[in-house]
Amino acid sequence: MTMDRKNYMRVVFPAKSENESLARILASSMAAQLDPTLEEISDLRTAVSEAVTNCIIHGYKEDSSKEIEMICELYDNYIVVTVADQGCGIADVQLARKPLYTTDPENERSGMGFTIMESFSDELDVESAVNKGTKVRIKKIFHSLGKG
Amino acid sequence: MTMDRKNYMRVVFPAKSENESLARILASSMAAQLDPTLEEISDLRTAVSEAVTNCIIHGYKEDSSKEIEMICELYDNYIVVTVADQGCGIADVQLARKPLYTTDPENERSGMGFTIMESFSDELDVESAVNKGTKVRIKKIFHSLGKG
Amino acid sequence: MELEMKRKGNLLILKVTGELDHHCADELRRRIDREILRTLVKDVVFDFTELTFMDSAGIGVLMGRYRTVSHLGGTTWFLTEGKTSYFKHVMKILEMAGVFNYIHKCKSLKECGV
Amino acid sequence: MELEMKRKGNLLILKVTGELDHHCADELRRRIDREILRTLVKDVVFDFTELTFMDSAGIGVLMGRYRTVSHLGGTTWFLTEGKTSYFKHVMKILEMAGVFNYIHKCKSLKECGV
Ligand SMILES: Nc1ncnc2c1ncn2[C@@H]1O[C@H](COP(=O)(O)OP(=O)(O)O)[C@@H](O)[C@H]1O
Ligand SMILES: Nc1ncnc2c1ncn2[C@@H]1O[C@H](COP(=O)(O)OP(=O)(O)O)[C@@H](O)[C@H]1O
Repeated sequence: MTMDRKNYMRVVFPAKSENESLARILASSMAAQLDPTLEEISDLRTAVSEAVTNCIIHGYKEDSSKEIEMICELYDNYIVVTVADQGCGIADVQLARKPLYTTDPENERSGMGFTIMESFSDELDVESAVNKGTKVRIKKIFHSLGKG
Repeated sequence: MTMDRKNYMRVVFPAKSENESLARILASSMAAQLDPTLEEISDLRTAVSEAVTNCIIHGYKEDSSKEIEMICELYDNYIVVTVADQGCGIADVQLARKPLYTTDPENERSGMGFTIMESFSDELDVESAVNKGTKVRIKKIFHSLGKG
Repeated sequence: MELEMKRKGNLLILKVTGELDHHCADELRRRIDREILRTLVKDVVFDFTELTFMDSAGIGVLMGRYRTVSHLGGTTWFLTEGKTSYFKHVMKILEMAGVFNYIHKCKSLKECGV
Repeated sequence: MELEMKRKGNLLILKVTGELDHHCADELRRRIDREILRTLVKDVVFDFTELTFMDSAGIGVLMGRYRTVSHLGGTTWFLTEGKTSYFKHVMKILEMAGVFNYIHKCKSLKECGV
């Protein structure tokens, strides 16, 4: 069954760490139009925060002249948030998604970003190409709404 | 004196009235990065709300398949919010900006939109072309920050 | 936006809380007009003291109801004793629009003659 | 993010409130490490009970301090008796990351031996 997209938003902002919280506000404000639970909103905020942080730290190595694109798409009972950079890309996505795997332990990265995105969402797709960029697609179903 | 742009955000969303509140949240979240007063944030939220509502009601006559673009640009002590549609445009901008002038009294429009945008901002530019669209540029200085 | 309607004799008390913008203005006016016609009250008083947002859509809602109520021979009142910092902003918008040339300010419900 | 640091004997109490993300993690660790080295306390306890947001940056902050403190022969504690609904979310993230294989849970400051 296909569902109609009820609302959406395409946002572009520079890869500055201030915008991690902005990205969370954007995604959760759009999700709030469906009236999900606070817990579901928390899950989404965390997943989006991980994705945006990864673009800033890993994709662009903190070069804030670069841009991140975020798309939020709202359906009957779920949201899809896509976060994309045009940064360094990931050579081995399967390896990168493993718990505790990180290329940046000096900055106290835990390697848990993808694991958290996965466990706080219902579907996680990662598309990446070296020197082209990375696109992460987070689908969060609001089971509390009991539809579909 | 020119000032460096500290942050910005380009957003595109459909012309749905639900997105009036979303637009306010976007603009005020970006402005909040400067830590202005609540009153200054209220002024900005109101001005942005008027501009977005006008795109929906007048520019697109409530056709929610059309898109609105909003750009927020943050400087040292002010924000510039640009709201643009590609709708019907305004034939006589000077007349449209007059207090109480409205083409839509049946929908209880008061004709005070532009007047409110003007008095709650520090600069208001309106560019419009019939059948091309309308672009409103709102500059709000946060005088409380006492810079510049 | 939430609307609470209470009747007190000939007066309909209309308390609107939350955010009043174009998005909810249509629902607001439909619900209020239905109640005015159903209860056949004479006067109405608006309580906007707990709004957290309002733009020019609020002017339209007030002036539209003013027209209906005047037509039926009644008076429209507006409570001015809000305590929130946002309420000052609401008053600024309404003063600017000249709404109080038509709608009567009141400090409390007592002044509306109930 | 706000950081409140209090010393109680050999224990440094670190209360972090607000939002803990990558944006503020760097400042947080610099301020905490400076205080640990300045006061030469032995043990630290983290109070995350009033966070309103945390992502994996919180894991990094905890594990990084755990390493510093262990190196100096001390123990790292974590207060588990949060009352907010968001605190459950914080615990879920930390449990998932296996943080409590290293950092000791405690129900109150008394358990940290002060
Ligand atoms: N947007 C991205 N661009 C480039 N590399 C990335 C990106 N996101 C993740 N990675 C790579 O995947 C690894 C694992 O990511 P993650 O699970 O989020 O952990 P962490 O961010 O703590 O390192 C990162 O260390 C990095 O090498
Ligand atoms: N984005 C727009 N596109 C087309 N026409 C517009 C737009 N914005 C404003 N107008 C025109 O200018 C008039 C005055 O606008 P405004 O002062 O906001 O009052 P109101 O929205 O209450 O009509 C509108 O009635 C409309 O004719």
